[in-house]
Amino acid sequence: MTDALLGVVIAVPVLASVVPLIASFWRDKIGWYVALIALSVNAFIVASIVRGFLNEGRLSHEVGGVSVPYGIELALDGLSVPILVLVALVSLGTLVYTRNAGPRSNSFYSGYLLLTAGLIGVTVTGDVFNLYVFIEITGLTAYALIASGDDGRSAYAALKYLIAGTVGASLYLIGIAYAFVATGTLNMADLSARLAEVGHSDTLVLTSFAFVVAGLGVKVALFPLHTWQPDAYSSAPYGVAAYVSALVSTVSAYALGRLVLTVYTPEFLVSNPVVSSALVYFGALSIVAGSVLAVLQTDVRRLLAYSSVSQFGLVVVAFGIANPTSVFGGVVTLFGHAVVKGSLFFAAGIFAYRLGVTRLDEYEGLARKMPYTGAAFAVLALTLVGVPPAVGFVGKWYVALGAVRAGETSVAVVIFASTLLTLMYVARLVDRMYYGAAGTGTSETAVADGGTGGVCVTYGMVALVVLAAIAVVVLGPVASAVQETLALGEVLGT
Amino acid sequence: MTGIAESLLTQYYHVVFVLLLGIGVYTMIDAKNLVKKIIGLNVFQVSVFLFLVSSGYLEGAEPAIVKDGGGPYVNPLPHVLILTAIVVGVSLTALALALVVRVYQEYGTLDEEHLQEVMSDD
Amino acid sequence: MTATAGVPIDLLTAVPPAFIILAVALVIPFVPRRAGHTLGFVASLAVVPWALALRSSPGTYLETAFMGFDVVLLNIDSFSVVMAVIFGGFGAAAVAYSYYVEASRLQTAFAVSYVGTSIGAVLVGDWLTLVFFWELMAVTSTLLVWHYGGKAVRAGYRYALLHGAGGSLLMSAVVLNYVQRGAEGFVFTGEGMASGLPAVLAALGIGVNVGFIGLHAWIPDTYPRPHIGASVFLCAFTTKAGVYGLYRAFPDGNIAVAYMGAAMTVYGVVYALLQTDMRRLLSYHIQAQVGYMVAGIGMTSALATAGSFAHIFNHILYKGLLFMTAGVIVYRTGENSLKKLGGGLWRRTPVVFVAFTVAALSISGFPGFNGFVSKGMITSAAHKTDIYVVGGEDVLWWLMMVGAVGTFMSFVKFGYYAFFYGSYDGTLRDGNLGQKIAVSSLALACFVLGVVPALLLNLLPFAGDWSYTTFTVGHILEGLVLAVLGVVGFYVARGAINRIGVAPDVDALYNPAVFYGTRVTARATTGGYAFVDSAAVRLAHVSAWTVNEPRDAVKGALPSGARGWYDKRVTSTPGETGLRVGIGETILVISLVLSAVLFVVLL
Amino acid sequence: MTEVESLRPLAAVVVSAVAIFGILAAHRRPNIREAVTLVAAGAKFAIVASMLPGVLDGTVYVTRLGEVVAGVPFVLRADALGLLFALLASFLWIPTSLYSIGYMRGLDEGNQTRYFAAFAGSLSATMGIAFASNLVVLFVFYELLTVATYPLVAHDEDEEARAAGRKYLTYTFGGGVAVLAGTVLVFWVTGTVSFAAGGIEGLTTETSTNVARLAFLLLAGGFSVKAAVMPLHSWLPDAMVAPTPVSGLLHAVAVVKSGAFGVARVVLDVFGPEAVAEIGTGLPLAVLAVFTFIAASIIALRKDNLKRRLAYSTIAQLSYIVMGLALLTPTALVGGLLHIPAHAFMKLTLFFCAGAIHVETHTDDISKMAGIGKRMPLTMSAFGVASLGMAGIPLLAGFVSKWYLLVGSFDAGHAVFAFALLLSGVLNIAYFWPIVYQAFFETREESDEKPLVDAELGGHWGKVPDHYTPRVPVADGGDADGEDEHSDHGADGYWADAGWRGGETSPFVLVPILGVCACAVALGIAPATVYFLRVVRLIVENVTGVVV
Repeated sequence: MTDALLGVVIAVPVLASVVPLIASFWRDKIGWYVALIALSVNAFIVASIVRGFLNEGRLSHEVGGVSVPYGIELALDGLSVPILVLVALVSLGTLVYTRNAGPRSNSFYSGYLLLTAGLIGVTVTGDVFNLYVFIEITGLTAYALIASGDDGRSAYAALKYLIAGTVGASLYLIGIAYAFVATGTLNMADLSARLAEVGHSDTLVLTSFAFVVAGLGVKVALFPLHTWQPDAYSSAPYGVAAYVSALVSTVSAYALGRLVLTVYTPEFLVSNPVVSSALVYFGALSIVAGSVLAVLQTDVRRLLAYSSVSQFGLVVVAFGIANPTSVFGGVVTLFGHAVVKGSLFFAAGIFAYRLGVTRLDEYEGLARKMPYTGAAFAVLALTLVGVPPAVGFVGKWYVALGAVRAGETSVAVVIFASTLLTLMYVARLVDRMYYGAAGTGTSETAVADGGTGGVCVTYGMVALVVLAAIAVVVLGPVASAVQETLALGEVLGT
Repeated sequence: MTGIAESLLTQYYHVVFVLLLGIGVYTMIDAKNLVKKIIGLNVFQVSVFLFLVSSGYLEGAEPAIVKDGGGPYVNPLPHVLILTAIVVGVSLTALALALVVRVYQEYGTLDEEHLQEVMSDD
Repeated sequence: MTATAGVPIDLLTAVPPAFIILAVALVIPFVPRRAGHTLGFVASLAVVPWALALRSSPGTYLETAFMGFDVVLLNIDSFSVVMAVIFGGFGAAAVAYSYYVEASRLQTAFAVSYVGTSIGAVLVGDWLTLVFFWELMAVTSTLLVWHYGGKAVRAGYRYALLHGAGGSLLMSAVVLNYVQRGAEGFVFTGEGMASGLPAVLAALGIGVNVGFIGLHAWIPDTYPRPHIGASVFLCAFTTKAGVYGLYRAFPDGNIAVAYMGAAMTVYGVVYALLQTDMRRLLSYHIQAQVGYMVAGIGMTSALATAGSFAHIFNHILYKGLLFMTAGVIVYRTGENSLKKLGGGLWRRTPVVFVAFTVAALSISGFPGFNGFVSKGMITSAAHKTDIYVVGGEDVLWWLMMVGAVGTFMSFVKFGYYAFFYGSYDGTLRDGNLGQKIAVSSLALACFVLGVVPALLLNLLPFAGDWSYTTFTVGHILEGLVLAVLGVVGFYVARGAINRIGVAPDVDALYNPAVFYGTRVTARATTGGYAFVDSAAVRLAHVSAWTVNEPRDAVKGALPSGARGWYDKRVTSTPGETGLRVGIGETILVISLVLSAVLFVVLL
Repeated sequence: MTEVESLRPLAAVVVSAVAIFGILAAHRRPNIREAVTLVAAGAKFAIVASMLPGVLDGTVYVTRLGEVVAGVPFVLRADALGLLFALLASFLWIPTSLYSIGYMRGLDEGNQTRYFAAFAGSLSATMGIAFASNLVVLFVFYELLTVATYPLVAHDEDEEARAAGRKYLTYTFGGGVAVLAGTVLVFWVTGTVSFAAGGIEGLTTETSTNVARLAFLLLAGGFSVKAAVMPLHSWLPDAMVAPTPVSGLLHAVAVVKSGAFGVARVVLDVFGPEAVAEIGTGLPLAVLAVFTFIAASIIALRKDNLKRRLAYSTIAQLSYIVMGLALLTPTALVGGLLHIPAHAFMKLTLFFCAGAIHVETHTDDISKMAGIGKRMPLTMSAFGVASLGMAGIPLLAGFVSKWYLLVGSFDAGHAVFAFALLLSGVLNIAYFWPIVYQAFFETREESDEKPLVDAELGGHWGKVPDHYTPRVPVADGGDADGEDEHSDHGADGYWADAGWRGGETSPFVLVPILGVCACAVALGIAPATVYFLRVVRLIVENVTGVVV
């Protein structure tokens, strides 16, 4: 039975995460192999799950056989499939990178596996409280991994992230509490039905919605709730930053989408136009503010972080518009952004390790020193702008199309305008890399601080980035091909 | 279902919840000391737990230890959930404190403003 | 069918003469000077017998298609033959002349190509090709002017601009005619331009070439400036080709055109009288004389039209001769101004003097010289008609009479100052042999055609539709009266003329107008779009600045009050822009947002 | 019209993209590198040309590559209009490559590898634009073209170049965004964005006129940025900091014409002439175009820097095309489309000449070129011929297209457009001929300031302007190291007499100049036998059904 695998796919990394800790008594540096095995296995499971989905459509599994709505349901539908695949892929890809870039300790890999488990859990759970738990697991491990950076900044950043994140999660909890009060159930499918009964304009329902959005907004790092994010990304080890930036916010955004679209459902938004447009403009604000702030940055990692803020704004807009087109655009954007942003961090890491450059002005003439990584970086960055046919464009296209269809022309305008804003900071990066006077790149300092911890850049790492760069370009056309298979229409119940 | 909303507002523990929530948030915002912030965080979480537990409570009902002739029972689900939540909360607090320790080792201060200034130098 | 000469037609019409001459022009710069000039001479002269041979077999040859339009590269009728004969013949003479005034190979090359394009223009059978040669004529003549360098360059520039405009107008007329009439409005069918806008455009466009009043200023502006050899070419072709074109556009005449012509005769001579520069004076006479031709075209009578073509023929001869003689004087004395000349040249340069006299008498229409014949035809066509009458008097005729008198006066002036008044000090030789031959041969031509008009009259179009006896008492009397009036008039008006001096012409008006006009427009437009550009540029700059100086950018965005606080914050928080917030602030923001969301949702 | 599955459109796009790798690989061996470029150029042209006969017989070559996004196939489609543009660009790439060799080596520029690579890249993008089968694909390559040309604009890497580059990006991406927005609108209305001769079905009927207008505004406006229609043109003069071959092929042909081409697609294949007439957006566009070419010509009068003057001339000429398209009458369309190749040949010649002058004498200002005809007779002759063509003098490429434009504007019943055209023809004479006569008929000490540049009316005759006096070898236009391997001047500051045997500059430079110039003449003498006119007629026939 395929759907039982929904449980397994969470269980495997959880169990595996214990192994390195125990193994530490005998030998260290074993975590990587454990993770590799576990995640490869997971990848296969995911593959078969996806096959199952393709054959049978929506899958679900009642944990411990306790029947829904009392028991916990794990479910998989068109909205979550891409995310699941994404997690499986990225978690493996990151391993390739951290093989050398580290951290190499066993404890790191236990955390890594646990985080993966949390992410998968968020993706496949069909129960709002269970979702909270997985979010917290994700958060918990994410804080820990971020703190694995070797300086105090990372600790402080992690702490900031922790407090903000916890508050966010708690707000979410309050949200579902109100929903529970209103309906007395926690199962998503059931809940959405009951909420409809209660009435979408009921005070409790609205309140719960408010708390949920605000809470998850923190996790997704929407402007102005993003303040933890740049610090976290910029102080974590590159591998971690890549992983976190690629997935943690992504699944949170997914969770937001999941609740807004399948729990509160588009009808809710329709019946509360103020709320829905508020949500959309919340996202739009994030798009603009994120880009503007990104322009102001001088540190590459912070710049990338802020660009995430903008990108997730786009996703939220897509979910807020809540017609199949825009939602599909949102999913594509989620997926694409994860790959792009992760790979960008990888590339930034390669630069840092090889040349010790982390600031924009140090990127002068970088492309000449490292042509392949440089080129890949450029491609990925331009994908961010939405230069077609890469995946970034496809996402934008569908969101914009959805916006126009929904009559949200002003939002469409924002989306197009944001392209230019994005261009501003990307062009600036690429311009530096290709036209900056070469040599100012501080290869000396690289030697001085041993290229940030003496990590030697392997071909694998470079290959990974280049591969990703190619992938995001290919992904564009592919993405649009799967629109039908995801059958988002029925997910939205339209 | 608005009836529930009204009854909610009439129920005092809801007020307590809001009160605790406020205290927690205020502490997190205002307290300079990182440890105090974490305490604030705890208070904040506790308020949430309280709210959830209380939401399952029924006037004059017994705990859900089922025996014949018993009842009515309070809804047991929230308690179960909150147990999980508390566990999560505890582990979070532990991690937070660990981080605080590292911050202190690094910068020798727990006062946030001072900390910021220190960090602004490097 | 075969031509009179027994040469098969299709051989003669195998290739338009214009092409041959142009080919020759291409060769000239690369061969020795003497050889080159000889080539040019022969090629040009060959057109005369060629045209005469074809005269007996009119029709259209070399019909091809260009851009999907039927074009006729060769069109033989009585009009084009006359033009070809005179253009070819005079071209040859001019080439010979310029050989003897040390024209450079390149200049002659330009000149010959100018001749070629002119001959091409008068031999084609459709408007499109006509426009082709028309424009090329402008180009080649411009080059001819430019070649002399110096002041000629800018004059040539103005010349080019004006002719560019003229050509464009003509082209627009042709296009519009085509649009209105379709393909048949395209080949010369003897209908001319469709009335209305096409006609007006055509008149204006051609008017530039023939020097309508107001459009004429390029003539005196350009022709005096280049090399004396070049002037000889210039004076002959452009304007006459214009007259020919005018006929093609208005085969049935046009009263407005007629009056314009008459007015030109007067306007031309008045300004001519005031000139002191020899070639400039002659240039104004071109306008005056062309006036007669234009009037002739404008009048709807076969005689008038024939007269115009006769006048074209004669005028080219004597005006060419005048420019040659003037050229010789300039060549010898290096002086352009009549006043500075010193005068009294007649005994030093007898040949030139004689030639000049012949030419002067011809242009003034003195009986026994060729001008008398053709001018007589036109005037008599205007006389005693009931068409061109205002207030009981035939105005056209009177105007032309006034013009005639003025002509006499101004040539009396020219001759008087050049050859008699005072005495030339210093040595001065007559023109060299070649020049003598050139001028005397032309002088002879003027004289012969004056005495035996039939030679020319048989050549003219509409033969049979008109009859004109040159030497009637009335005509001769008229000529003599005009002459007397002219001489007397000069002695009377002499003082006045000197007092008035050289009056400014219309170009003194429109040159600055155009010049400052464009300059103002340019400034205006630049200013106009500047704001868009500056916006874009500012955007680019601001973004660049924001990117490079984020702190200042943020500070700039803040209200002035908050800036001090901002500076403090920048120093007290990590990061350069002071935008990083601590934990406390983070929570604050979160709670604010939460309350905001609640507010929105619950209201 | 029969569709034929073929890889040729794709091949035409890909070949130069592949060449990029070759160029990069051979970066240490310039000769091989340039060889790669030339081979690629030849191959590309061969491929494109191989489709010409078929297309003339009404065949359309199509390469299908799946979908960009649902409902928007990624298809390359070589129809007549696309082929017109592709043929032009690919053909002109050959002489330009030769010229680039001469130019870049003549100045021993840096970054030649990047230069040639980017050049190949932009040509790929251009082909893509030409063969794009729908708005999205067009947009894709349109943006790629911008990206690919940016390195060329910013080639010098100095502040000016980078500023120009920034401006270039700001303008063109802005336009791109507008295009994308318009595309979305079109897709929203019709559910397709694929070009259809005569317009997409129901674009104006399915929706309110204002939406259609908005779409047209966005699309035409967006493309007009690259077509440099005022007031969106000012990136173009600044982009002249790029090396001259770039200004030549890209900023007189490929890039700017991609804008004009885009407008053509919008008018012919997205909306269709009838629809455009129906929503009444043609006339305003035409008026804007007229304003542009008059104003640009007048401004050109006052530019002393040769390349800038050429740039403004380009702006003007591009608006001929736009006007022709906006007038919507068959003849006007023919004129406008035919002006794409016509202008390309002439303007490329002019730019090549400007570049040759720069390479040989480091002279950029017209006011310093008095008598330069002596130093570079062939070059300046070519310049003269081309400038005549610009003025629409018969027997040159410019005349034919201008003729059709005139007929078209009269057909459209707007005589005023015809007069505007003629006026601008005169203006062309006004701003080109001073260069010619100054080059040939004036000498350094006997040259007046050109009044319309900055002097008084009629100029100061014979006064030697200041900038001639100080340094005698003005020819070296102030390059400090005063390299004299090319003796631009005889003993006393005159231009050396280079003679007419081509000793004036490297054959790499000279041959392309004369070749392209010859083409311009050929296009004027026998427009029908040079294929462009036939292709253009075919296009218009397909769209309007009228045989011109």
